[in-house]
Amino acid sequence: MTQPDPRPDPSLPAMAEQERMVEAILFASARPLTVRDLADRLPQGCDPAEALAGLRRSYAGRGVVLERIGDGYAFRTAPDLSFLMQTETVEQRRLSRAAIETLAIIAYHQPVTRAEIEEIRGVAVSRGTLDQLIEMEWVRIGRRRMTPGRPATFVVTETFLDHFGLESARDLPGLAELRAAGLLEARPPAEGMILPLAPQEADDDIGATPPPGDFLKDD
Amino acid sequence: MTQPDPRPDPSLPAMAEQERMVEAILFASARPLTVRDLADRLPQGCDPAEALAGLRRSYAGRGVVLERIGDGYAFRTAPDLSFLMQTETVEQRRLSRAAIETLAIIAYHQPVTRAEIEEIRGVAVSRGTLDQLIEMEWVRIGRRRMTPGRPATFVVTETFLDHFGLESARDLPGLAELRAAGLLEARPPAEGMILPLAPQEADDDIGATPPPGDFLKDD
Amino acid sequence: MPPAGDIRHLRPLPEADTVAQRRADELLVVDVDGYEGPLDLLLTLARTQKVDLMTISVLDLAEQYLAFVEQARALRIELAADYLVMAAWLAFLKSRLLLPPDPQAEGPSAEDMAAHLAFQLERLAAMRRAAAQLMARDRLGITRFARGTPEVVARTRRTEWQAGLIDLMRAYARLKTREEFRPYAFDRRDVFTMEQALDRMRGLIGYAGDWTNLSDFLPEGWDNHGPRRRSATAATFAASLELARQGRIEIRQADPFAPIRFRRRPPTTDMP
Repeated sequence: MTQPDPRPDPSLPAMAEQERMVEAILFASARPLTVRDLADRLPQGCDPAEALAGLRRSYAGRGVVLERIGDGYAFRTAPDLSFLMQTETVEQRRLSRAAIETLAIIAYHQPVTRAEIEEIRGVAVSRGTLDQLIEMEWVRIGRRRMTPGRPATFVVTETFLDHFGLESARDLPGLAELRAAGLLEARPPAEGMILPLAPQEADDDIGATPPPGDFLKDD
Repeated sequence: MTQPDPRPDPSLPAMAEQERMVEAILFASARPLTVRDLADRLPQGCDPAEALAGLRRSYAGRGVVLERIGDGYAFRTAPDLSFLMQTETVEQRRLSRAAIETLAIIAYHQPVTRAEIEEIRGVAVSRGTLDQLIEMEWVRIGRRRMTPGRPATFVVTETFLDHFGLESARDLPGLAELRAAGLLEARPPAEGMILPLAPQEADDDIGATPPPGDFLKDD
Repeated sequence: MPPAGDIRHLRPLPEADTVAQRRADELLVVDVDGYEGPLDLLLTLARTQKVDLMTISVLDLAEQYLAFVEQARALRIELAADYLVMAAWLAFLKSRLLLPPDPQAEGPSAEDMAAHLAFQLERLAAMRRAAAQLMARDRLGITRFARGTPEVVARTRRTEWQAGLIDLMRAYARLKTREEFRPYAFDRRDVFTMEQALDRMRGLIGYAGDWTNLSDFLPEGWDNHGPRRRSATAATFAASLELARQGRIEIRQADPFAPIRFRRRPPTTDMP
């Protein structure tokens, strides 16, 4: 209801000033305010309805919108930005020894079956450990092995490679490098063991298996 | 579960959209938020500092203004409209004269030890006074002074800056003049010049008060 | 504190010149409790000099203070110890200020002490002004307001797993190291030991009257390629060295990398 404004009172704040006032009052208010509430708080003769309409226009499309709630008005953050109204706390945790060992075996031996993981670790692999690695998206189920029972195999994922900064699982350091890095103790082999004549021979039948120096695999 | 997405540049929100986002986040919060806080909540790759600068310009002269408070930013109603805000005025805790003076001394001389506060006021500082200021979150304990006894120092907080509408402690009223007049220098009293302290309140723990005379400021 | 009326009653009227002066004195006496220690009282007294605190006459101030203490004593008002300590100190300062400076005297001069007192008073006054300016600012919740209805921020928790390549390698190294020390038959599947080779050679050597290639001594199933062949070759070679040491065979290799050949040692030769 905007009457042609004869502006009788020169002391009446200009509409821009009235908008400022309504803006401040609504911002600080703990609850939505009606036009009546606003009129009670503004200087005499102000027109809160018009100020609200002006404010509403100037807030259109912004991160904050002037909403009508029942009879009242209030500022609310724009609904399309609600995804920003959440904070995420990041909790840093270390992987359990079982999980990191299982992960290492999968990375070095993939595709590998659960039975093979257990054989290498020497202990049963709990379902939870594999589930955790799968949930973390570091491990996924690969193709079934074409052997009796058709067991599922496990392989590492792109997410895994990303996290560990690897181009491919082939980039994993081999045993010789682990030893050179001091991660593997270089102890003399047990008695009766024969040293391989040529440790890094190319014509080996392990050629198909990625990790170098790994004599464990027989398929 | 929202993964931080490595949003490539083409899909990075335009600056206008980033301003909307910062506007929404700041509007929603009663406390000042730092650029870092904002960056943590915006999509990756956004530039909160630039968005803040833009927002600050568009809110200049409005009923609500974007204030800088220490390292943080917050929307606050324009001070000139306080006459409209009687209903919002929060009952302020009555501060004793001792508390107000102690607060001013901490603000202007920070980091300052208790002994230095006592030297300036000429009376012992009661534990209750400091406790009250700390409880109001206007004062916190700073680093220990590297002088004998390693006394704790007191400094003012961001909440203090927010309450008094200061961008930083450098903006304290009259600071430059006080400094120019040499009134903020730590001037050790001449020998025999150490004034006896009057206990100020009954609840005082004078026993725990370090003797005055710790004037070595490390700035 | 006795009320003002009682004080007037007790008052033996010292040399108060005027009514105004008397009233001022009285005010001070009655308010002694209202001072926050001697420095606060000194500041109030200093203000009656109506000059800049930096140019205040400390000598006059000392006299004012001493007069005040004297008066309180005359009124039998018990002053706290720190007021009396200050009085003693000011009396000392006053005497030093009045006497010509003693060039032998150690420590600060009377002027230094007076200057420091003036500095302390000025600093306290400045801090009081600053406090007043601070309290007069646009304060939050008084003239400036925060959002009345802050919106709740939903909190979610995400777990970030900490594992680096080094952890992965370490875990794998741990497993492999454990394996190397494990004397399992599983590992020996592809290992032909020297004992086995010796047994085999002892049985076969009798038939090797002529030069025979080492590779012909390899057992069946170990002579193709790969680790089994390597193992058998090494074991057989080691066994042959042992038999040569015992004088039972002779070994020959024509050139480097040429086939290693051996034969039974002719029985005619006697060993030492």
